[in-house]
Amino acid sequence: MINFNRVSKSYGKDNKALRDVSFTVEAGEMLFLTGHSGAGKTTILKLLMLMQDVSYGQIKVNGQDISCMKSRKIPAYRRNIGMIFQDHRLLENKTVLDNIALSLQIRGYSDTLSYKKANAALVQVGIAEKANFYPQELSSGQQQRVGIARAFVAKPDIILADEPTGNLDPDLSLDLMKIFEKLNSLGITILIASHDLFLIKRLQKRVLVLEKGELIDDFSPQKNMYTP
Amino acid sequence: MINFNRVSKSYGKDNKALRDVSFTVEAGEMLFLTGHSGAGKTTILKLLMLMQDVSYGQIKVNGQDISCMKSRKIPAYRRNIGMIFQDHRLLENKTVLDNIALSLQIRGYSDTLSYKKANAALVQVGIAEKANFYPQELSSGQQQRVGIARAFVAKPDIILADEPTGNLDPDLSLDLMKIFEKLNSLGITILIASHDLFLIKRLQKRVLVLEKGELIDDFSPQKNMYTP
Amino acid sequence: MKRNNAQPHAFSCYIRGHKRAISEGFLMPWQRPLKSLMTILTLAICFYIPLFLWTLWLNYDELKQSWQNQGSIAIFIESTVDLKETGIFLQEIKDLPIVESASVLNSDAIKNQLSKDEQLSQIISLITAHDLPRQISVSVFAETTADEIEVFINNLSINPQVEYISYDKQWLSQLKALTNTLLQIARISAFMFILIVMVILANTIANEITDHKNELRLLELIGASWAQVRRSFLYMGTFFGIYAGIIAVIFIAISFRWLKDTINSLVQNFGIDITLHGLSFQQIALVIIISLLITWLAARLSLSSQMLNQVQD
Amino acid sequence: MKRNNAQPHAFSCYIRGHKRAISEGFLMPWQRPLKSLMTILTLAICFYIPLFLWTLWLNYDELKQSWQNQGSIAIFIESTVDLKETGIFLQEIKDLPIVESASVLNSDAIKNQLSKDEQLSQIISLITAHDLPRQISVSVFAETTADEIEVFINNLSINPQVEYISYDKQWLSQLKALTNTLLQIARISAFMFILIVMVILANTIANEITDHKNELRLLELIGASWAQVRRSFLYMGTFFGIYAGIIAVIFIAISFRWLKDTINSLVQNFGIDITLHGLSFQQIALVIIISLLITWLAARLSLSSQMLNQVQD
Ligand SMILES: Nc1ncnc2c1ncn2[C@@H]1O[C@H](COP(=O)(O)OP(=O)(O)OP(=O)(O)O)[C@@H](O)[C@H]1O
Ligand SMILES: Nc1ncnc2c1ncn2[C@@H]1O[C@H](COP(=O)(O)OP(=O)(O)OP(=O)(O)O)[C@@H](O)[C@H]1O
Ligand SMILES: [Mg+2]
Ligand SMILES: [Mg+2]
Repeated sequence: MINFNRVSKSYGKDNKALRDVSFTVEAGEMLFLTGHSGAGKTTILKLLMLMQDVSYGQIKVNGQDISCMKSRKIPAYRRNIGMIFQDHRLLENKTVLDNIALSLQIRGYSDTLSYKKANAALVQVGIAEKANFYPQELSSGQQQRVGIARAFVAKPDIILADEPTGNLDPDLSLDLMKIFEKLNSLGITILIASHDLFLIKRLQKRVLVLEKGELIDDFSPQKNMYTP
Repeated sequence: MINFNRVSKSYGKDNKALRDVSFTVEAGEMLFLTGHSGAGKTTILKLLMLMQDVSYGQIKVNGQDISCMKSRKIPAYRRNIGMIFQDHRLLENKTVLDNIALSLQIRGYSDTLSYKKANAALVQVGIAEKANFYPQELSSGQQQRVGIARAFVAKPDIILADEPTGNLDPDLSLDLMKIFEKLNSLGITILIASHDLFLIKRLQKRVLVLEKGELIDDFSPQKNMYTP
Repeated sequence: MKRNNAQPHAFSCYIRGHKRAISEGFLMPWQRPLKSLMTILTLAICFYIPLFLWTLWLNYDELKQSWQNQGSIAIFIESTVDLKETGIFLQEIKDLPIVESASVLNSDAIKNQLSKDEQLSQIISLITAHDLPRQISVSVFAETTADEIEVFINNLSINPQVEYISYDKQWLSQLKALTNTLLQIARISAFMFILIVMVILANTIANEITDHKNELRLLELIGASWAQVRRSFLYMGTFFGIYAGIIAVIFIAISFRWLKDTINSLVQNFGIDITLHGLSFQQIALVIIISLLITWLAARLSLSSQMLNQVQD
Repeated sequence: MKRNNAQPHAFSCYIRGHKRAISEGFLMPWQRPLKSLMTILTLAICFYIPLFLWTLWLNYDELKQSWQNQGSIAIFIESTVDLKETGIFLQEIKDLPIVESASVLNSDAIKNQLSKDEQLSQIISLITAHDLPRQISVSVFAETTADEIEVFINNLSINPQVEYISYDKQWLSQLKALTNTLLQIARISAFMFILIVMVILANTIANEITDHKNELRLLELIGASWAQVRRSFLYMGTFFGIYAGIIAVIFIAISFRWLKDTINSLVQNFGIDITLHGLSFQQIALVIIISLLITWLAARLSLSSQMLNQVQD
């Protein structure tokens, strides 16, 4: 379903963020992307989100080469993906609930339905009592959870999560992983960039390991497990 | 040296971020502040940084009550503290090196000396090759390390670190902790807010545990260790 | 792979989106009221300046017509022509299409007219009365152009009954020169002001949009189409336009109130009879609609430039 | 607890800080060149408008003086006074401080003068020559006020040699009315424009500062004193002022170039002799210094309001 074919990404001349990365993710799979800081995890997610252009190589999603997608088709493509950003990216002038409901309103849902679903998502991530707060009135972990709720509330085909537990303690991280597993069981493909090895070990999923832009390992849960 | 005396902080009526928190940190101590997301870790650091006003109680630093500090004395007070922010807060229109040197320039150092020290700090955090990049061209973990370098480069009396390893992998986290321990050995007081239990366990330092704004535990390294 | 998403109907989505965008666009200026007030004032000023010039121009146009009337034509009749023939001739002149009124003056009336001038009256009183020729005084309609008057005079001057025709050529040419100058100045300032207004307006709206840059970017990333992204900003622009238009009209009213007394006293001194007119209701409505369209367009332009500028991240 | 920080000397710190602030303030506009260009243009326009009015006013002032001269005074001498006595009287008048020049006109000269008027010349040619009284024509200095002229005339009129004094009271009073009106309009527009300029200027500079809000906040947090924080922004404001002042002066030069031809053709029609003056070098320097001070002040004000607005976080 997601297919990277010898993808490279460079910023300027001597600054290669990805080198010749190839892998395939099947529909309905859930996997981790790990590697040291600056290895290129975020870059892979940004390429998938069309936030950056590929320098060399080809990315196919559902069989379609996304780098030659017409710009008027991009919004529809993005609506199939829910992304959790490493820096949260919430709208400051909207409440937490509005931020989550927005994701549904953009897809054309009525206000009533949007707010009902948004409320349910807030309950799931455990910050129901902050519904009418503004993002800057939340702690970082709470903001991160709003971002997570926004990504999954519309039940997209793919969820891209960039360090979704970076600001969360281990207990909460595990709770959230349970949500991801539940979403995965509905058939949603989930790609999580993370360096939380504790979490990765616990979940027993496929793990892609990046090192300085190169894909150095691909551990399947069936095969021997990734033990750093 | 740092003394919290029954400190409370509330935002609005029913939104208490800290309730009746009292503790003392001796000069030259290094300790962790932990707790679930939203427990009030960041709030404690913000109060110390005078980014927020105390609602009730008293905070003394070096014997001085900081809440009645004259506003023209605040800059000098802040120059004694190096803070690492959870959201990095780097200047977008300055390079990484400029961002770090700024901290010294403000204290009146010459440009030559500032850049020399800034370069040395960058080497210490392991991103010397990114010196002339702009912050938005870095990965989150790299940005976080710039923030760390900026905080310690001027060798302040106190370092407040808010989730300094939130975007870093375990190996890098341990490397950075070594830097903190070295700074601590110079006599710098270090307060680290973190929920990285792996790290806390490894470092064997005093740990303050917050829960919903209350200080529920205070483990000393001499006494029994904090095992979550 | 599709789940039971119950994708809603396209048309109701569209209506819903616009409803939301209107309420959002309306609320946006209130999020930072002081900043928005400044923006609206700046826009109002942008609209005020050309509007003020336009209103002055409308008033001047009226004034010009009343001035043109003042240059009356004097036809001196040959002394051989008797009173009856003069009467017939007068009637002929009165029948001409450009003539508004005409009348015969005798020498006493002429002296009377001359004595209205302070300096001349002294001289005239010192001159013993003397036979002056009979004279027909003609006023032409306001719409008459200087060229038409020229033709009229040329035709008359070949008439054997006419000894000489005097008309205030200088007055007309001065009026023409003045009008030309004002027109030229008005053109230059209109051009300058349109430039000015464009720069300030674009800058102001662009600033307003730049303030929401992250919002625009994020909306794009969560899958909003460009039409959806910009919709509420366009409505915001429109609301800014309406507010600014209303304030500009109020400014105009205030400044005309101020000018009125000053102009009136000036005009009395020159013996001209005009009153300054403000804007009519239709004109006010027109102004507000135009200001609304302008801000909408400016918002649209700076939104698309925002889209083009969008850096990758 | 102090480490070997080698805290530098206070004065060299101060100089160093200013040097850095100047270079930063200079570079800031170049970080977003298009946006800065818009800001500078807006500021330039703000300075241009009052500057244009001021320059026009300077020109009008000169014009007014030349106009005042045109109202000359005619003193008619009693017919009993002979030529020699008239000569002595003329000398007395010439010696008065307000009199610029005076000369005796005989009746032929008067008729000649009258015949310059097209309409009158016809009448005059039809009148048989007649004895007109002798007349002294007096011009007063440009600086003379209407009141001084009034006193001068009252004093003369009780002189037994004088039969009658005629002077163009109307011309002077019209000129006065016109000047008053223009002064009033200039006052109103100066007031309006200062308001306008203040609003737009404050808004523009405030926008520029708001763009750097996070930077200001961060500098405070890493321990910069408020003087250090705002220093480079004040220099930025100053540089904006210099650029805008220069552009405003260029605009003035361009628009005067344009106006010159138009005004010249108008002025020829009215027989007035003036030339339009642009700005002198000193005036240009003054303008740039003032614009620099204004933007510095505006930056200072919006910086302190920024400090007051700073929300806790
Ligand atoms: N806009 C950019 N311009 C230049 N270099 C960039 C840019 N964005 C990313 N890079 C570089 O690309 C490399 C990979 O960045 P990326 O953000 O993918 O790392 P990451 O694996 O997400 O790291 P982290 O765990 O720290 O978030 C880094 O070295 C970074 O400096
Ligand atoms: N400006 C604010 N207005 C209202 N409530 C706030 C504000 N800032 C913080 N809070 C609330 O105070 C509580 C404590 O926040 P704080 O940022 O200290 O948590 P934290 O321990 O740092 O959490 P995290 O690990 O997620 O960063 C949270 O419930 C948060 O919602
Ligand atoms: Mg990353
Ligand atoms: Mg926190």
